[in-house]
Amino acid sequence: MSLLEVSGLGIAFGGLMAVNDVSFAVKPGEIVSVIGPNGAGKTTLFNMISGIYRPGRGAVRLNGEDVTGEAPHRLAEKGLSRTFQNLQIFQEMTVLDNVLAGYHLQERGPIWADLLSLPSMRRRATIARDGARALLERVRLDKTEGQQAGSLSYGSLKRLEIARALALNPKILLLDEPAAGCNAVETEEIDHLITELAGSGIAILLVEHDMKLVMRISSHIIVLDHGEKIAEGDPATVSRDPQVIAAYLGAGQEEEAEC
Amino acid sequence: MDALLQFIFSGVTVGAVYALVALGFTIIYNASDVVNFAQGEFVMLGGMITVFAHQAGLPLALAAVLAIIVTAAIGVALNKLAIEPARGAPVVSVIIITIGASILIRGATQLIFDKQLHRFPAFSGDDPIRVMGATILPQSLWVTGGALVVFAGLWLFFTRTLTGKAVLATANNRIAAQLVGINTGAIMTLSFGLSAAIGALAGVLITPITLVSYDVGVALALKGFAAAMLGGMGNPKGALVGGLMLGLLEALTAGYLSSQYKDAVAFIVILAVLFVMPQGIFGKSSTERV
Amino acid sequence: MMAGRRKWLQLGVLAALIVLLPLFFPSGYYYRVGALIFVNALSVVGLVILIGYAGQISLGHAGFAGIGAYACALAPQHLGLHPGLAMLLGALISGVVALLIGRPILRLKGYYLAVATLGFGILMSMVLTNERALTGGPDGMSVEDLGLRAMLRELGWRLSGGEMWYGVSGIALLIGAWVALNLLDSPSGRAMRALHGSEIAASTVGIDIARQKLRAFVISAVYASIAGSLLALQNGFITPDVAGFMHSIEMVTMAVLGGVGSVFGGILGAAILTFLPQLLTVFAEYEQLVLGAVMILVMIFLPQGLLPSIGRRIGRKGE
Amino acid sequence: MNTTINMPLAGVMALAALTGAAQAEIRLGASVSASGPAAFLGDPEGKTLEMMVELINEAGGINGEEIALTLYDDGGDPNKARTFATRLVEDDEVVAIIGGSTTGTTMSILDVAEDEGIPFISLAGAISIIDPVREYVFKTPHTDRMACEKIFADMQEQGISKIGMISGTDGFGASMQAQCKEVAGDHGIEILADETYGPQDADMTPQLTRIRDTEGVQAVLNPGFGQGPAIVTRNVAQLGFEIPLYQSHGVASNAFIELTGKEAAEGVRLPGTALLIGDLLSEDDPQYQVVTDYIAAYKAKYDQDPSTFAGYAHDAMALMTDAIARAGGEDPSAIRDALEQTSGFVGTTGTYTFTPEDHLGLDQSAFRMLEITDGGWKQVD
Repeated sequence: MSLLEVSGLGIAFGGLMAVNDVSFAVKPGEIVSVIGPNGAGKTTLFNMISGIYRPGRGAVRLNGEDVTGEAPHRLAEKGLSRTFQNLQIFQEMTVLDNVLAGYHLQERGPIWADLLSLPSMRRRATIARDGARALLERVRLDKTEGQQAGSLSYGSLKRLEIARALALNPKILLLDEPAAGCNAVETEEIDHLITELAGSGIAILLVEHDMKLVMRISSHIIVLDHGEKIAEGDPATVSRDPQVIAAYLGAGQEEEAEC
Repeated sequence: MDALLQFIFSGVTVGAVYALVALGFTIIYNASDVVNFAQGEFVMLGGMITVFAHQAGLPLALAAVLAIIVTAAIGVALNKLAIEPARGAPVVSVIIITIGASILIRGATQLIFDKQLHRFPAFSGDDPIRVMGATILPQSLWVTGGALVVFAGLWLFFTRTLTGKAVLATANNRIAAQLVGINTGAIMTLSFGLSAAIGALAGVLITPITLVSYDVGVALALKGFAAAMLGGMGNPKGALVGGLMLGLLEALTAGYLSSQYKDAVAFIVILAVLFVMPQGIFGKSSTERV
Repeated sequence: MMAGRRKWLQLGVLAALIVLLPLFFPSGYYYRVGALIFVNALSVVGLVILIGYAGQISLGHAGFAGIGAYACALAPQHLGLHPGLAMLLGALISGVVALLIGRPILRLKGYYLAVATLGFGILMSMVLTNERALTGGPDGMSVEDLGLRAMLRELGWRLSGGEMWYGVSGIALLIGAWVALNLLDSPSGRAMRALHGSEIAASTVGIDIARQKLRAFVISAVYASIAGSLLALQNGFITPDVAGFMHSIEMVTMAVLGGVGSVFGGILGAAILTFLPQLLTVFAEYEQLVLGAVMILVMIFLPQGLLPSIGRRIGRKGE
Repeated sequence: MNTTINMPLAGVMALAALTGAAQAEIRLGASVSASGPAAFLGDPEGKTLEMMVELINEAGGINGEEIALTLYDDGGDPNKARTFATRLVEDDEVVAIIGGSTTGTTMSILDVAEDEGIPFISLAGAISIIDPVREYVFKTPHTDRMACEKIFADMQEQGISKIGMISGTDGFGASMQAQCKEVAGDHGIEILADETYGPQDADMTPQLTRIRDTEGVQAVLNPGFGQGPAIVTRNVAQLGFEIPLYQSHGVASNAFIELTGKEAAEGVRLPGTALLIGDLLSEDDPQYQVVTDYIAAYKAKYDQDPSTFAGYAHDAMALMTDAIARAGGEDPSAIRDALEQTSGFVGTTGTYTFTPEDHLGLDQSAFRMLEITDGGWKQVD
């Protein structure tokens, strides 16, 4: 059964359809990529799935349950986690605290326990801290845990955001351009990380401009243009689709060269 | 029936006072996203300087012009000395700066002038105009007219002039504005000068009705701020409508319900409006981009 | 547990200051100033949680101080409650009021939140001013004695009123600071700071933003309420000024001036702004002038507030 | 940390040492509301106290000792007033306190004065300050109740029995409103309309329209101070009221006529003190000397007319120095005793006679009913 099921999703901004009638599904362990030229509506689609925008029409189902228009924190409780294209880091907090924020659902408890620093709170916090440190190690940020997040480099922040998203222990992870602005080595690392996560049974929904990366790791690709789905299928099928080549791939390869 | 008309006259008079103060907020807010809590002090300065210049022998009109010019200069100085050096500070710090400026201006006024109440004569005498059993003072018409003229001027400024659009562009994105060749420093100077001048003009117009002393600014700023938020901060139309609504609400509550809780009713309505329209009546709703 | 040790060290320094400062007091009047500083600092610590942690502004918190103060004045008179219990009742009422109004108010952002909280504060002070039959109106009303001084005397501990309130307020501040520091390093505190940083990111990691804002609002309201109660009990007399707009502004100014991001910054701000007017009485004419100039200069040159900016400067030199 | 806290402390001590350097002086303390919403009261009060101390010291002080006055501005905030009272007693070591421009600040100060046994003369109106009598607390202004009674007596004489009230919600207005309502019945006065306005309101025509439209109202009474009464008076003229307007002693000053304008103020009645009609007093009036001397001195120094409130401060200082002279020392309780024995002391407000049961010592005769005629004052009783 599909973990995430999107059907007929659409939204309009000021009369303009930003996304129109998009449907697809993601199964556990699958890596599904959404590609398309700039302004095709990829991020808007992500925002609707993760509850930041309320969809104008259509439905989002998570594990068979209709979650259309639910608040992001409710979706997080149901196992959906995401990263952002233009980084949403808690700049003033330390690197460790950023990841700990991802542990919120696991470490939260009654407010008086927090106010009085009761042992039950400290126990929960210790477990979260150990988990957060392990995650930081996994994305090779363990040396920086005490630094203010705002002082990290762009690539490090990207990894930090992934670590924070993983802290939720998600069933499905939405990654919005995780490799943007990364050098070849870093891109390769992210490549490995994503494959590994999918291997552990997490469903991955990916927006990415790096076509090599997309073609290499995706099990399924959805192509958007002007808010509409123009093609889908496995990498080989999609890359041969003439409509896709016309709308996108030409432009995409140039961009890739810049990256 | 003539009672209702009287309440409306009162509401329009008071509302126009609030609207004038609220209009002063809009320019600085539009240029810099700063709500200048010293705006009430500009109004006070307009009244006080006119009073003392008039006492010193200047004709009233000349005294008023002098007051507006001096206050505009103080506005520019406030920007140069306190707001510009704090560029990039968090919003709450800027709020504290403008509150500090308002305390400072009050302290200086009380030293330079005095702590007494003052008034100068109404422009067109004190003979009330009668309309169907209700009365209104000629000065109320001056205030209302002043509010309308300032509103129309601002509206034209923001929609029809390049400078006005440059102000809006500066608020929207300072760096982008600089890139397209807007001198954002000059825009800020202009905004503060203009806001202060509008505040001073308000002070000149309302002093014959409300009287003036060194400490009238706080209450005026408070009501003007509330009016501007009710209408939607930054929008001249919002300032005008918010001010008039607030004034009418107070007058009608005082007339028909209870004068004791008229301010309470006004604030309850403001809260209620904001719950339904979190950006005020004419405020733009914004979608956050991520 | 680095954070834990740091917390106790900070609290230890604060406690030592509170205990040792009286050794340098030239007269009993300084106990009064000290007690005022502690009471103000207590409400400011509440604002540090709201503004500094959760990033929400309030220009109406004096309204909660008013609830706390008048609870101490009214409950003993009408309900026969002990003034100490009245303080708890006031805190409870403040918390419930904050809970009720917080939900709709906290949906607003920035200046709109500012004007809504301002409206609440003004409504509170208006009720206290207008309900003369109950509150004595603008003339105020007297507050029953706590009876603590008499109790201590029976135990053989003779303290002046000033000394006792210095002690009581000092202990209250220590407890308040301890609780705030606990919160800072707890899941809720992290959630509040996270939503301050980015509401969208916070919600996508599962933080219920509305709920966390509300928590910060309620907690800070309780702080303000208890501070208001302590002030009422200490003064033995209370007027609606305690709930007034100027008091709200004063509280926010103290918090921001000292450094709203940290508990001790807030305490420093309260200390300075409580003590400065006492220092300036010699130049009473210039008091407002100097106060305004200090506010502007600190915000220009130390926009993060005194303590964090000084701390950063020292830190930089150390490196 | 220690040093930063100690530095201001050291500064204060140095300053205290400077002011307290001279020997053989009598330390008096005062806390008035020279700024803030009650500055109308406190500003002239503070000026008067400073001026009088100067004059007394020039004239050789009290029994050869100079007065050292420590004057604080509490801004009308009771919390500050209590701090300053503590400071005056504990730090400045004064032997007596004058001040408390408002009822709120007075209540804060009197607590400290009673606790420490320091004589205190308040400048505020409320009756609760001296009723019940507190050992160390006196006051110079009439109570608001006396003003109400004076007004109601005049109304009775004019055959007025039904009135409308419009009161400020500031401390002064609210207190007088309450006390007038209490005593109205005693004078056969019925209050048919009871309206209020905020201290910073710009227009009161809605409230006044309500009063006008209330059947049977024969006069309007406006307890309040500051700009409110001036706006009320102008609004009354605007609405063309044909019934008399009574103001309170809260606006008894020439400035009120200026602010209101001659035409609008014409015919307004209010209870005032001799201070207001100094130039109308006959030379054999018992208050003639003290009133004209004070007005002359105040005008010479500040180029303004002293207000009724300034007169309260004058009388408080005069009563206090008189008591100190008679007590022959600086013992606070001796000064208190001397104060309580004050008898037939002529001040600007009236003639004071304190007794153990009466710490106000004024009677109704101190008030004079005045009417504004041709932009000036006329005594009508």
